[in-house]
Amino acid sequence: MLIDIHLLAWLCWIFPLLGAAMAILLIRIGRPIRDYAVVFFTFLGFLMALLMLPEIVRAESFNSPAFWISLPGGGSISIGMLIDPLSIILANIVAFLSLAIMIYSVKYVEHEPGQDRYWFFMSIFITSMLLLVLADNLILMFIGWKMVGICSYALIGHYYSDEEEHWLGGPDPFPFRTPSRAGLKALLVTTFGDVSLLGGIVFLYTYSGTLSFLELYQTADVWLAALATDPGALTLLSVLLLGGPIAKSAQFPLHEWLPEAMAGPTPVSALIHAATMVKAGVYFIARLIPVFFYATWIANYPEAFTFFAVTAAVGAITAFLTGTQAMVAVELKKVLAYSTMSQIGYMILGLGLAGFTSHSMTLGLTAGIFHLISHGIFKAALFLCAGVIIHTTGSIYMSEMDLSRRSMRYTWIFMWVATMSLMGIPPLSGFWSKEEILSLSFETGQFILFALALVTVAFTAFYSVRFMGKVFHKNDEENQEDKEASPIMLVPYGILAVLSVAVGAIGPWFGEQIEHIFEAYFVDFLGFEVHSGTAGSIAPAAQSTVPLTLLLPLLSLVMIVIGALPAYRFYVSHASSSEALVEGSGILQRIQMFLRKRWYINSSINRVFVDGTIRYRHLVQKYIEDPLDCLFNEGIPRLFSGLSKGLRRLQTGLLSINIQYILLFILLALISIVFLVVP
Amino acid sequence: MLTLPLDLLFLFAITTPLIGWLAQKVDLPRLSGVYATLGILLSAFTAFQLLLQTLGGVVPPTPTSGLFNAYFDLDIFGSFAMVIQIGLGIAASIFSIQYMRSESGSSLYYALLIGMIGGMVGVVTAADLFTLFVFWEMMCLTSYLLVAFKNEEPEPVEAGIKYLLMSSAGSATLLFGISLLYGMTGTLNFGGLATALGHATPGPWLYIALLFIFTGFGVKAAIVPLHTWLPDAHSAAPSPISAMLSGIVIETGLLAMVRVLFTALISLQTYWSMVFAVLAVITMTLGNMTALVQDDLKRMLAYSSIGHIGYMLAGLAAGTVVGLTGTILHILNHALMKGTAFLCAGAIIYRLGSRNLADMSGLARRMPKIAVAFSIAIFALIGLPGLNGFVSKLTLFVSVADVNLAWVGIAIILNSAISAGYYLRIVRVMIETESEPSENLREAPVSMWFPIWILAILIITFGIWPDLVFNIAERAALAILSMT
Amino acid sequence: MEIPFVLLQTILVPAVAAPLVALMGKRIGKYVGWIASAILIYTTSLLLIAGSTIWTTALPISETYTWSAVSFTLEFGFIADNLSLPVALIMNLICTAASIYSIHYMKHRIDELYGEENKSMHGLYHALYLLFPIGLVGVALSSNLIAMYLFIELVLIPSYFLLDFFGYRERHRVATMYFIWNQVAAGLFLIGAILASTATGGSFSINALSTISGQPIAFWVCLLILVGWLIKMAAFGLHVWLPYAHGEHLAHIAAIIATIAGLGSYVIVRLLAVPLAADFQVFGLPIMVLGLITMVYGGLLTLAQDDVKRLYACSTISQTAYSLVGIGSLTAMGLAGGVFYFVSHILGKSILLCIAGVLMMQTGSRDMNKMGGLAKKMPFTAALAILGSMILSAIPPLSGLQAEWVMFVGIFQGGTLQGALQFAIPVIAIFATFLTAAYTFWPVKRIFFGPLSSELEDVKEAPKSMTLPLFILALVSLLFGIYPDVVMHFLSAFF
Amino acid sequence: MIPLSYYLILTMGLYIVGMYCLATKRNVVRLVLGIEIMINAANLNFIVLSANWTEGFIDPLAHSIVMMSITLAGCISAAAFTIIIFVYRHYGTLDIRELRRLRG
Repeated sequence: MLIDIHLLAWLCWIFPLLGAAMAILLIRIGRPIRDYAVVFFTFLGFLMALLMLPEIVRAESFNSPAFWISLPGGGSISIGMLIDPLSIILANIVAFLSLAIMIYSVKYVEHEPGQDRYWFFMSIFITSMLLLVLADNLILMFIGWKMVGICSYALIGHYYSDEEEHWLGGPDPFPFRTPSRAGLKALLVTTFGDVSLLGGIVFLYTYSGTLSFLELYQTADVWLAALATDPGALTLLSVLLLGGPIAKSAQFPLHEWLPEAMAGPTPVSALIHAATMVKAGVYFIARLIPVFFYATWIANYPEAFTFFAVTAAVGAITAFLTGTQAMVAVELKKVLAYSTMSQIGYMILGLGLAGFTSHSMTLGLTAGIFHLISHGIFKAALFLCAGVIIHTTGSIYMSEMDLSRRSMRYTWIFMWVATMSLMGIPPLSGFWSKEEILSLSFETGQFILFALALVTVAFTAFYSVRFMGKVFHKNDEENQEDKEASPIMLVPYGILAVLSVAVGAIGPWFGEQIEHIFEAYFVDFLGFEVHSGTAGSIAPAAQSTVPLTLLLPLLSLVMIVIGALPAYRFYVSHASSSEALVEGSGILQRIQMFLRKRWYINSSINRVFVDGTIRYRHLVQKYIEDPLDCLFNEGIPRLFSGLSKGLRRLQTGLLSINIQYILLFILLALISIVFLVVP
Repeated sequence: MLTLPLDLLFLFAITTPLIGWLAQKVDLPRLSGVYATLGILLSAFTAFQLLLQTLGGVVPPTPTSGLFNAYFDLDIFGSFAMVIQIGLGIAASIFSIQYMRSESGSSLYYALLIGMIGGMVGVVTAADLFTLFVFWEMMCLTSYLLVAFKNEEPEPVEAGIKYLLMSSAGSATLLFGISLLYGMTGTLNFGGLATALGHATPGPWLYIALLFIFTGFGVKAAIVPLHTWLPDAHSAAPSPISAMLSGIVIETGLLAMVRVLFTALISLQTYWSMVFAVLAVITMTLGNMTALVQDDLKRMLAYSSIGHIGYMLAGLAAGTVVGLTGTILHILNHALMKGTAFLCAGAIIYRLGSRNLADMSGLARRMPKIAVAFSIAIFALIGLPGLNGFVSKLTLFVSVADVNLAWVGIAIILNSAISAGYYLRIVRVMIETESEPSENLREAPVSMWFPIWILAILIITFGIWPDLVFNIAERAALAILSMT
Repeated sequence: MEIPFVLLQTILVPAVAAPLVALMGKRIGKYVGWIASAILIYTTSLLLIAGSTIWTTALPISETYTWSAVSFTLEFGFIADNLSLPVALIMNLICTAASIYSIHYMKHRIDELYGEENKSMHGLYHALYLLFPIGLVGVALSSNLIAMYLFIELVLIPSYFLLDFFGYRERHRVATMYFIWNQVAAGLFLIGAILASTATGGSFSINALSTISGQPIAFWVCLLILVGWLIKMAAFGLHVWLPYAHGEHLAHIAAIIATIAGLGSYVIVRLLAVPLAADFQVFGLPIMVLGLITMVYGGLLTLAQDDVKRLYACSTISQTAYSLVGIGSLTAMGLAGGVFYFVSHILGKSILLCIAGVLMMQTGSRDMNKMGGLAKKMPFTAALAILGSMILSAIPPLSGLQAEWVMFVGIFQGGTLQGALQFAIPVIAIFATFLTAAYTFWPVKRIFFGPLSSELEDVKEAPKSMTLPLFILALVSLLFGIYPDVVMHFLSAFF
Repeated sequence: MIPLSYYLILTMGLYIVGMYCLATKRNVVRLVLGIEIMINAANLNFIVLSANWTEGFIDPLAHSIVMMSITLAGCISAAAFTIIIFVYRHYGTLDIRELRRLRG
C-alpha cells in the first residue's frame, strides 16, 4: 500500500474540493487551464477511489475518526472516513461517473454563461457526494447530503435569468416552468426530506449516544433495546429516517421535483441522475439495512419491519408510477428523468426486500447496489447522449428531434447500447441487476410487488424504444447537416456504453462477487448473523430456485417484448401511428392525459402547497398579525390615551371642585382611620 | 442671626430691590440679577461648607443667643436639603438673568426668589414645628407671588389665585394639625415631640393630627388628590420658577413631612406607610397617565412632577434607611432632572414664544445645546441607567421590595415605562424634521444654556458615580431616623 | 499575552471614543466611520485574545469595578467565561462588520435625508453606533444584574435615536413604539432582578442567583425575567413590535436589533436555566410550546411579506424561537445548542438584513414584487443572500446545521417532556424548520432570479466596503460549520 | 369648666365652615375669608390648648404662635388681594368659576 487508506479516503473528496477552489482561483488565468485544472482534480479524486478498490476484497472496515466537536457533559463527536465495501463501491461509482461527466462538460459548457459557477458547483457537488458515501457518521453524511442538495439547487437553477429557451414543460396546455423555479422546487422538496432525516438522526442519537456507523452497528443490541421499550419509537425512527432518502431519491410521494430538475445544463442532469444526489438515498438505505435487519430478525422487534415494508412499497409504487409517465412524456430529458425514478424505484424495492425474510439481507443489498451500479453507467451514458442531441437539435421536445443515424453514428450506437441496458436486454448489465430484484421479490413471496415490478419492465421497454425511435428513427431521409459530437464529449459516453456491455458480460459473476463481499463484511466481519428459520419468516424458496432461474428471465423477456413491440411499430418502423390510435379511443386519450398530468400528483401538491401558500399567505397577515398589531400597537396606546383623557377631566379648573377633592381625601382618610385603626 | 446661609439670603432678599432701584438709575437691567445670583452663590458656598461640617461630624454653630435660639438645628438631612435648594436656586437665578431681563420689577422677582429659597432653607433646618411653619408660609407666599409674577397675562394670575387659595387652605390645615400636636405634648420642638410621642401608644387624636398635618403638607407636595393646583401653577409660572417649584418646592413639602412623620408620628408608621404606599401608586399613575395626552410642554412636565412625587412617596412608605435614602436621593435627582427640563423648556419658550409641543419640531437642529441637555434630562427622568434618575428609582424599588411592598416597586417600573410614552414625544418632536415656527430659531444665550448644562453634567456625573451623593443621602436618612 | 483590564477596555474604549468620534465627524464626515470601525476591530481583537486565554486555561476572566456601595452594592462586574465570551465576541464581530458596512450605507442615507454636505450627521451616527457594541458586549459579559440592565438600556438609546434620525417611513412613530416595548421588557427584567436581590440579601450578582433556588420567589423572578426577554425575543403574541422596528430601522441596525432579540437566549440560559434550574423546570414545557407556535407563526408570517426588510424581520421572529425551543428542553445539549443556534443565526440574519439594505440602496425599492433577476447585476449580493439563507436554513458547510442538530438532540432528549409530547413536540419542531428553507429561498428567487425588469437595468453592484464585511461574517459562519468545536469547546465546558 | 372637647368641636366646626366656604362660594374675596376662618380655627385651637396643658397655667408659646400666625394670615390676605386685583383686571369678574382658562 503506497498511501495509507485513511488518507486516500480523505483525499478522495478533498481533491474535488480543491478543484472547486481552482474554479474560483483560476478565473483570471483563462478558461482552458481552469477547466482542465478542475477536471484534473476530479480525476485525482477518482484515482484515490480507485486506489481504495483493492481493499474491497478484505471485506473489512477502516475507520480512524478524529475529534471534531465536544459536547456538553464530556461527550464528543469524532469524524472520519469509513472505508468498507459499501462505501468503496459507491465512491468508485461516483468518482468514475463524475469524471466522465466532467470531461464531457469541458466541451459542453464552452459557450454557456456562468462557467465559474458551473465548475465550482459541479466540483462541490462531487465533493459532497463523495463525502456523503465516505462519511463514517451520520452527521458528516448529513452534511454531504445537504450540500448535495444546495449544489443541485445552484445547478438546476443555473440559468437563473429564466430566458425562454431554458424553460421547461409545455407545450400548451401544460404549464411552462422556469429554471429558477425548478431549482427552488428541488431544494424545497428535498429539504422537506432532509428535515425528516435530521429528525431521524437526532432521534437515533438520543437513544444510541453515537453517530458513527460502525458504533451503531456494534452497539445495535444495546440501543435497539432501549429504543424498543418506547412503543412507536422504532416506527417513528423508520419513518423519519426514510423521509430523507424518499425525497432525495425522488420516490413517491416526494418525487415531483426530479422531472423539473432537468432545467439545468444536461451534464448536471447526468450527474444528478447517474452519479450523485438521487443515489444518495439508495446508499443511505443500504447503510441502514443491517441495523434494521438486526432489529427485525435477530432482536425480534416487529416494529422495525416498518422500515422494510415502507421501503419496498415506496420503491415498487414509484417504479410503476413513473414508468407509466415516462411512456407519454414529450421531452427527451423528462423521459430519462422518469426512467431514473422508475429505476431507482427498483433499487429501493430491492433494498426493501432485503428485510422480508431472515436470510435475504445480502441478497437485497446486492440487488439494490448492483442495479445502482449498472443504472449509473447506462443512465450517465444516456444523459450525455441526450445532451449532445439537445445541443444539436436545439429543442427539448422529442417531436422536434430528427437526427441522422449516419452522421451521428457513434452517438446512435452508444445510445442504443445504453437504452438496451436500461430495457434489460440480456446480456447487458441492466438485465442482470434487474433480474436480481425481480427474482428476489418473487422469492420473498411479495407477489404484488413482483407484479408491479414486472409490469414496469414492459413500460421500460416501451418508453425506451419510443424515445430512441422519436430521436433517431423519425424518417428515412437522412439529415446530413447533423454533426457528430466532438471526441471530448463522445469518448465519455462511449466508454460508459462499453462499460455497460462489459459489466453485462460478466454480470452473474459480478453480482455474485458483490454478494460475497457483503456477506463477508456484514455477516462475518460485523456479525449481523443471519439465522435461517427465525420465527415469522416466509418459507425459504431455496428448492424452487432452479426452475425460477429460467422462468423469471423468460417472463421478463416476454414483458420486454410486450413493451417494445408496439413502440417499435409506432416509432421506429412507423407501421402504425400512435396519435391515431390515441385519438381513436376516448379511454386512451384520457389515460394519456392522466399520465401526462403526472397522475395529478404534481398539480395537487402544487395547488395545496405552492398556490395555497401564494394565494393564502396574506391570510396570516390579515387575520392574526393585523389584529394583534391592532391590539397592541393601536389598542394599548388608544386605551392609555383614553384613560389619560379621562383622567384629564379631573382637572376641571374649578376651584370648588379642587377643594372638594381635598375634602374627599380627608373623608376617606377619616374612614380609613375609623375602620382600620379604631377597632 | 440665624444660620449663615439664611442670613445671607435674607440680606440679599432685602438688598436686591435696592440694587434694582440703583440699576434702573444706571441703566444696567441685568445688575439686580447678577447681584442676586452672587448672593445665592455666596449662601450656597456657606451652605456647602455647613454640609461638609455636618458630614465631618461637627455640629455647626447654631445661634446660641438671641431671638431664635435653638429653633434651628442643623443635621446632615437639613444641610443636604439646603444645598439642593440653594443649588437649584443658583441655576434658576442665572437662567433668569436673561429670561426676566425684559420684565419690569425684576429686582422684586429676585427678592422673591431669594425669599423663597430662604423659606425652604428655613423649613428644612427648623428645629421646631412652628419655626417650620413660619418659613413654610414664607416659602408659600413668595411662590404665590412668583407664580403670578407675569401679571400682565391672565393665566399666571388665574393660576396664582388658585394656587394661593388651595395652598393656603393646606397651610391652614397644617396649622390646625400642628395645634393638635401642641395640644397633645405642649411642645413643638422635634426632639420634644419625638420623646413625647415617639414611643407612646397612639391615641385617636394622634391620628387626627396625622390626618391634618399630612393633608397640609400633601397639598404642597401635590399628592393626588391634593395636586390639582400644580399643573396650573407650574405651567403658568415663569420657567425658572417652574423649575424651582417642580424641582424643589413641592419636594420641600415632602422633606418637611419626613421631619414630622419620623418624629411625632413615628408610632403610627405601620398605618401611614400603608397609606403612603397606596397614595404613591395612585399619585405616580395619575401623574404619568395624565401627562400622556398633554400638548403643552410645561404642563406635561408639571404632571410628570406629580408622577415623580409618587416615586418619592414610595420610599417614605418603605420607611427604612434604604427607603429614605431613595427618597432623598430622588429629591436631589429630580431637582436636577426637572430643573434641567424646565429650564430647557424656558429656553425654548424664550426663543420660540410658544409652549405648544407641536410647534417645536425640528428644534434640535436649531438649538442643539438645549436639545441635547433636554434629552439627557428626559432620559434621566425615564430612568435610563447611567443617568442619575435610575439609581434613585432603583433604590426606591429595592426599599419597597425589602418591606414586602413589591407591588409598589412594580408600579414604579411600569410607570417609568408609561412615562417614556410622553417623555419621548418631546425628544421625538425636537428631532423631527423642521417646521415653520422653528425655522428661524437661534441657540439660546449663554446665560441660559450654561446653568442648564451644569445641571445636565451633574445628571450624568451622579448617574455614573452615584456614590458622590449616595453616601450623603444615606447619612441624611440615618440622621432622620436617629431623631427618635 | 496578558492585557490589563481586557474586559473593561472592551467596554470603555468605545465609550470614550464615542464623543470624540462625534466631534471628529464634524471635520471629516463619513471617514470617521473608519475610525469607529478601527476601534471596534481593536475591541474584537481584545476579545479574541481573551478567548484564546480562556480556551487554553479554561478559567474565566473576571473583573469587578464598584459602582455604588452605599445601601446596596452596585457593581460593574464583567465575567468572560465559556458561555459569555463566544457570545460577546460574535456580537462585537457583527457590530464591527456592520460598522464598516454602514460607512457607505450611511453616506447614502444621510445624503438622502439631510443633504450632501452634512458632515456632523456622520459623526453623530457613528458616535451613537459605538454604543451598540458597548451595550451588547456588556450584556453578555455582565456578572451583575444591574449592570446587565444598564447595558440593556444602553442599547436602547442609540437604537431609538438612530431610528428616529435615519429610519425609514414612519420612523418617528415606530421609534417611540420600539422604545416603549423595550422599556417595558427591560422593566420586567429589572423587577425580576430586584426581587431576586431582595431574596439574596441585597446582592445583584449573578453568582448569587442560585442561592434563591427553591424559594417561592424564584418562580416570580423566573417569570418576570422570562417575560421581559420574551418581549425582546419577540415570542408569539409579544412580537408585534419587531416587524416595525426591523422594517423601519436602518438595515444594519435592524441586524443589531435581531442580535438583541437573539441575545435573549443567552440571558435566559445565563440567568435562569442554569442557576435556577430547578425553579425554571416548570417553564420548560410552556416555553417549548410557545417557541413552537412562534416558529410556525413566524414562518407563515415571513411568507406573507412582500417587503424585503419586513421579510427578514419576520424571519427573526421564527428563528429566535428555535433557540427558545432548544432552551425550553432544559437539557445541556438543548441549552448549548440554543446558544449556538443564536450565534449562528445572527451571523446569517445580519448578512440578510444588510443585504436588504443594499437592495434598498441600490434599487430604491423595498417591494419584492418589483424585483427580480438582480443576480445578474449584483452577483456578490446574490451570493451573500444565498449564504445568509443557507445559514438560516441550516445548510452546511455553514454553521446553521451544526447548531441545529446539537440543539435538536437536546430537544429530543427533552428533559421535561412526558408521554406523547415527548415525541410530538420535537417532531413538530423539526418539521417546522422546513418553513425556514421556504421563506429564505423563495425570496432569493423572487429578488435575484428570473428575468431582469427594464426598470432595474441601471442597478449596480454594491461597493466592496459593504459586501466584504458580510463575506467575513459568512466566513466566520463557515468556520463554525467546518469546525464547530470553535464554539462548542466553550459551550461544552460551560454546561 | 367647659370640657375641652366642646372647644375642639367649635374649632373643628370653624375649620369645616372655612372649608365649606372654599368649596361652595364663588366670590374670590369670600374664599380668602374662608381661608382666614380656617387659620383662625387653628389659632383658636392653640389658645384653647395652651390653657389646657397645665392646670391654671397658660402657655405663652401658644400665644406667641398665634400672634405670629395672625401676622402670616395677614400677609396671605395681602398677597391674595394683590392677585385678586389682577384677576379682576383680566377677567372683569371676581367669580372664581369664571376662571377656567387652565384645565385639563
